[in-house]
Amino acid sequence: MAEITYLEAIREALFEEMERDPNVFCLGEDIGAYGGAFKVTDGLMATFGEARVVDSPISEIGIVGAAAGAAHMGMRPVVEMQFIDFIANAYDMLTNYVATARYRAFLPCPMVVRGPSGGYVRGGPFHSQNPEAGFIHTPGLKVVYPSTAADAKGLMKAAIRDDDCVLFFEHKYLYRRIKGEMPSGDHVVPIGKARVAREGTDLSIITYAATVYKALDAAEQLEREDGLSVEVIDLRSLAPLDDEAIVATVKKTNRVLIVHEDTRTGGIAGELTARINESCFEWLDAPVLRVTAHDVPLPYAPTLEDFVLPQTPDIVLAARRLAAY
Amino acid sequence: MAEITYLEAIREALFEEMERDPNVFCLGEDIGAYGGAFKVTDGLMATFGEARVVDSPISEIGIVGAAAGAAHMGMRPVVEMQFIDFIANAYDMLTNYVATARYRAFLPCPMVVRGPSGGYVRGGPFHSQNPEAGFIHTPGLKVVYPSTAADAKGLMKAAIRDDDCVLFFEHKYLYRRIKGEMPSGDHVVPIGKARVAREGTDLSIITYAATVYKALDAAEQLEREDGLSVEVIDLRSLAPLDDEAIVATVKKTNRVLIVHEDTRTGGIAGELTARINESCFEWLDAPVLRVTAHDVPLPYAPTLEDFVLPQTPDIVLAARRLAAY
Amino acid sequence: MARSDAKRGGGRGARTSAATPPAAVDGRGATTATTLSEVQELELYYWMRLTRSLEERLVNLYRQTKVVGGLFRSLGQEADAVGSAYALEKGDILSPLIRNLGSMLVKGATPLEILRQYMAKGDSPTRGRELNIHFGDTERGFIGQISPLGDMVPVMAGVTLTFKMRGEPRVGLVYVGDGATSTGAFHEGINFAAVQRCPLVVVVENNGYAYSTPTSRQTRARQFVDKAIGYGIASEQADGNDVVATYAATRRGVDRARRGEGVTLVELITYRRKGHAEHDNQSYVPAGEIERWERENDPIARHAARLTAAGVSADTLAELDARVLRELDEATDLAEQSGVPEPLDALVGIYADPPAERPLWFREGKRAAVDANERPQSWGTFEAPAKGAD
Amino acid sequence: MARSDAKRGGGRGARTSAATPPAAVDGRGATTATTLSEVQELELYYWMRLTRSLEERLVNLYRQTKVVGGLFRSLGQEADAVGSAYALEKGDILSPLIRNLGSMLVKGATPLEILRQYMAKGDSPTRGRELNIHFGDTERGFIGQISPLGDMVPVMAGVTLTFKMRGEPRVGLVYVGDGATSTGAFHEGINFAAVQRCPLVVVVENNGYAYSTPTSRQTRARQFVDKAIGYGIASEQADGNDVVATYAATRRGVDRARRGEGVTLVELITYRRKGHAEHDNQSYVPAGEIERWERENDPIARHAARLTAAGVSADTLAELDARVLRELDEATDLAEQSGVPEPLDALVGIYADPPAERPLWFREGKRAAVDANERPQSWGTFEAPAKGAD
Ligand SMILES: Cc1ncc(C[n+]2csc(CCOP(=O)(O)OP(=O)(O)O)c2C)c(N)n1
Ligand SMILES: Cc1ncc(C[n+]2csc(CCOP(=O)(O)OP(=O)(O)O)c2C)c(N)n1
Ligand SMILES: [Mg+2]
Ligand SMILES: [Mg+2]
Repeated sequence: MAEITYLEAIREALFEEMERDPNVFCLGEDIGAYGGAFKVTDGLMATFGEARVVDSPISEIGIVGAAAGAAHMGMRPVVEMQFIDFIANAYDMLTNYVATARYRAFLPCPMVVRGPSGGYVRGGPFHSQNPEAGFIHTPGLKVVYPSTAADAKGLMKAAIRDDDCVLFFEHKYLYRRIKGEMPSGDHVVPIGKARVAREGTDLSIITYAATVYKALDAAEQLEREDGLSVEVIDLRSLAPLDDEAIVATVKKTNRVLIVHEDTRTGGIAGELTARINESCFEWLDAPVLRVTAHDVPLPYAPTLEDFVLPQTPDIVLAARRLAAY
Repeated sequence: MAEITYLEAIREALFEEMERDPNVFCLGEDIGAYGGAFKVTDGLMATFGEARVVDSPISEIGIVGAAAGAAHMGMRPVVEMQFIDFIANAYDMLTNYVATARYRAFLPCPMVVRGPSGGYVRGGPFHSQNPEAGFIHTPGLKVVYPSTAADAKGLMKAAIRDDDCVLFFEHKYLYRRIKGEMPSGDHVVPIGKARVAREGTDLSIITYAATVYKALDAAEQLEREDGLSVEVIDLRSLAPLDDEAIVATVKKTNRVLIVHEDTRTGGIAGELTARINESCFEWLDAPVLRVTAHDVPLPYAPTLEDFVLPQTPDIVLAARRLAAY
Repeated sequence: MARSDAKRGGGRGARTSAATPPAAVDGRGATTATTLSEVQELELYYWMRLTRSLEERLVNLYRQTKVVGGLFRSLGQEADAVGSAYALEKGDILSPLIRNLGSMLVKGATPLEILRQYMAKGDSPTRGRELNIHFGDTERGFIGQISPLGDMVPVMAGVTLTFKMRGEPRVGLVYVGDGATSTGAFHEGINFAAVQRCPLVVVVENNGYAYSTPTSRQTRARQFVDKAIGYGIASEQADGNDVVATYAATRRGVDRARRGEGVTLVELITYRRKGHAEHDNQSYVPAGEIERWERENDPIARHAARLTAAGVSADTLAELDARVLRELDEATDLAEQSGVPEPLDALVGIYADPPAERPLWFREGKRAAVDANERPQSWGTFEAPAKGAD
Repeated sequence: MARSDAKRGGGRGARTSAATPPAAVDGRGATTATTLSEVQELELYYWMRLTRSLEERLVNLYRQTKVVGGLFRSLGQEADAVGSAYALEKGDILSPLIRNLGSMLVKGATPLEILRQYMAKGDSPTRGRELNIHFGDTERGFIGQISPLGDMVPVMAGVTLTFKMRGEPRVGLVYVGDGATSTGAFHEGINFAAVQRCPLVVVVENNGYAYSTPTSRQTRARQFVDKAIGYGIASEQADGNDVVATYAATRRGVDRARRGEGVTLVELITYRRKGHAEHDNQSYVPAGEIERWERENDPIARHAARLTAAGVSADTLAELDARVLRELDEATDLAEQSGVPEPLDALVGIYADPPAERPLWFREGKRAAVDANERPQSWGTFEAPAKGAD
């Protein structure tokens, strides 16, 4: 089977789900006639018509709210944030309205909010964000952030079929750089399950999205240069977290490095550390370390962005420190 | 000197700062003629006039943005969220505009966003929130959450004088229940400094806001019933965190329990655990544990609310477990 | 009009309908009548009276501290709530606000539900999870509000977008206060619905105040219908204290929506005679203002006068009043018998999957850490919590 | 009007003024002229020409991959940017958007700054932190935008509220696109300013599109000035491709604001001839539309024709054109010489206190983990990053 890109994999999932279920529809700014700022929804309007691929005004509160209303009525809307950074505008609607709908009012709210996320693309402070921390904090929301093309497709299908709201973060650096074969048939990746991206026995790197590749590169280098066997866990789902997979890798390697592209303070590494600490304290041979972005808005110039974001050498350095502990 | 309540202490700080600095002004819904939903700003309009105590339309984006603009021009606005829960509406304005202003544009943005926060008051899901986690995650913002009347006053003064944006969370349960004497003179409590609420040697409870009192009650009980000497740290500032004070207590007691009223996943306990883990791993005789709210929207009925939120017996139970570890 | 078929043709139908909410007919058969029969006008009277008496009952319970949290009144606004909701058909959906108890009753919410809800009972519609009248039922046709104002406008835009997508002849109605028109959510929602020509009626209840804030500090617009121009949509304006005028204005919007002609903004001019909630002493209201509205412009008194002038006997109205009280007595008795929610229910149904959260380890195996309403000793003298605003 | 005193009375003054931005006079002495002298009209020509040529220069640099990130054009909109900004006085503050390069130039931003900014140089106004024309200088009178659309409206409401509080005769001006009028921030900001009667002019640049979205999918309003009615504020509408008309309409709003009469919404009707950014191929634009605007309605050509008809010689204009190019050559040379930002500068100035963050431990002592633009091997074949939208 031919390989397709991460971006095409998302598009394929949208196509297949819209074909499968007439209740699925897309809503967003410039997603129809134009096919979206990154062309993720390219061709959808031509195939499914204007009624199911709705070009909206610039109104993130409006479209997230409208999606919720449609979801209550049995639809399964997929909302695009043109850049995920603008999800901040819908923070109230997502955390107060959508996340609580089932709990406080028994209203089903099956919807997906998706959008290009992440840095390494010289996008500056408002086109590079990783807003997951603000949402995994909210009970009622699910959050996924795939790193491979196959997971992008399989998780999108799972997200659309999920009976609750799923935030689907797409790493824009991976859009066209990552390719993969699509598993045949109805390929659905369950939400809440991590993936072992590389097996290892000496230490574990827990990460997700673009930094999975940095971790894999670091693992390669550490094997080559240090003879270290590094396990890499790709979380894929950030809410709910796959506690089983996390515990399994900690108990296996006894040393954990968490890597995320998000800023450090309040990033998801804290939650992971707390969970590991609570459940596997006795298995830890070293402190849980974290390699993250610096705590600054992400600057635009390449020298600055590269400095602020985590890089492979950082992971290598931290892993060595951890192995030597 | 006579004792005043936590609420009166905040009001006193507002009065004194408005008197001291003509650039300080208040902005919010129903804060003027009515004196605010909780009467925190009562009397301000009568004293300082309509121009400096501005009753606004119901527009959290609008008033936070306007405060930022005024702050750029040299003013020091203090914005009230009628309930802190509505800060979600201004999430974009705060995290994208305000937090980045100095960094990306060298624009000073000295402003305070304050409001009644927290539960234990049968306020239901939208009048009980503790939204700190979503903001400590954002570089460029400072966050304080006092538990005593004196700290409420001293931190409000520090917040108003700070040259950056400070989110000032006021625990509404404490408003009229907590009283204290005000230190004389110009009482300013520095941002970023924790407070030892109770000295102890066997284990540390790190907490803030209303649960400080639950922790103190638990400490009392543990001393009485178990002969345990429990140290209680009141963080007061959540961003920046007082790493020194945290490290000091961990190295002293070697056992840490973190207590917060916020929901568990993604709450600030994770960040604290990560920091303790990184800096004091060798000093830990037991895993860092956390007592938090359950991961649900906060329900309204007393039986439900009391079940969801952390209570003194929970702290006692967890501390015993920790001491016995 | 085709409403409440079952009861047509009988002068006492109104009271019958009052016992069980009117079984309104299928929207598809709806005519576009904006005039009402006597039976219907009696129904309006019944709903307004029920609204007011139910709130009075709640005030008693509140004073007995049986209400948990704040209490919100719609005194003097019963016509705007009831008349506008009455303009909808079965299958239509509305989203009420805190002053729309009457709208919910018209749509089939029962006094028993309301009482249980205010008392935070375990068998209340939200099982004690949400406050006061924050609940809904899409079957009966109302969706529960949340506190952040304006948020229901985008939501109802999505509800009605669905009606349009599916070609269903259903209509949505969303209420916003004068204050809530200042929110970004209102703006984004009404604009979205306008562009998409959703079958939506947006009712702006201009009751003069948002909490303590007079309308003049909320907008510089002369009137709220002016906002319709900026959205390129139709508008209606009516005396919100005239239940029939309210009905008719709303009905024109509803009919327009059902005809596929998009959004109508309906401004209903009324007055909030009580404070924002029971704790609010209305110190900010100019002297005499409330009394004038009470004296000259009570919506129930006005409607009663109209009915009397049209030949309805005082007995008929008195019977309706008595029936309302009987129903409320029954409902109150029942509601008081209900138990409080089981603590563990707090962990059920955040997601469809998993169906429940597990209790945290320090609670495992216990009903709750506290069975009584625990309070730290160190908190000092107890004062009752301030009843929060909505 | 009292603008650019220093250069009055000399036909060549325009070019002088062009070299150094006009030293506009104190706002307090401002008259309310809405007609312009020839010197001033030549200034307008200069600013428009500078805007266009600077963008053309940027296109060259973009093609040479010297621009980091996307490139945004205001081709065909130079009059709306320049004419409106020209209506302000020194001391007034505007907040530009992505099509308002011209407004910033009028307010004193230099081509060198713009070039450095687009090339993400270390000595650019934001030291490489922000994109393209996202920068400001309150001294010169412009505040840098952020990407989330509409956010600058509340901010400028606050800026102008301060002017009012202090009794300063200063005015603010904020731009929003047709698309940005759909945001909650726009709504809350303009409404707040209207209620507070802030000295603010809100310029809606209706250029027909928001990215690919035509105005008809953004609003159902017939025209954007209609929104002023809903906010109870004054409005002006002008042909945004006529620089003098744009100036005059904006000036009326500015004067109104300075007189203490509150907010004016100014709709400028124009057309975006290039895509949203350089990468956008405008496939969604009906055939011939762009060409027609180019042919019939180029703002620079129109203004040049007006000047010529008024007796300005072709030489005068050609000299201005040549001067623009000379200035741009100089600026480009300088900008290319600038270095990239020092990595450690990324950690400076998040707060006033502390003044800088410390590098994380895995970076401690190193200039940066990577000196080159590191790319994981596992990422496979390299493709240039998609140039993002704004
Ligand atoms: C976004 C938001 N901000 C503030 C509040 C607090 N609040 C609750 S009701 C209210 C006043 C509402 O006034 P209006 O919309 O006129 O409705 P009315 O109470 O008059 O029916 C306010 C400010 C809120 N619920 N939501
Ligand atoms: C809140 C928000 N949503 C989405 C975007 C992405 N975006 C950037 S520019 C743009 C179109 C803007 O159109 P308009 O306001 O008409 O301005 P123009 O580009 O035409 O000058 C969009 C959707 C954004 N910047 N901010
Ligand atoms: Mg009102
Ligand atoms: Mg536009």
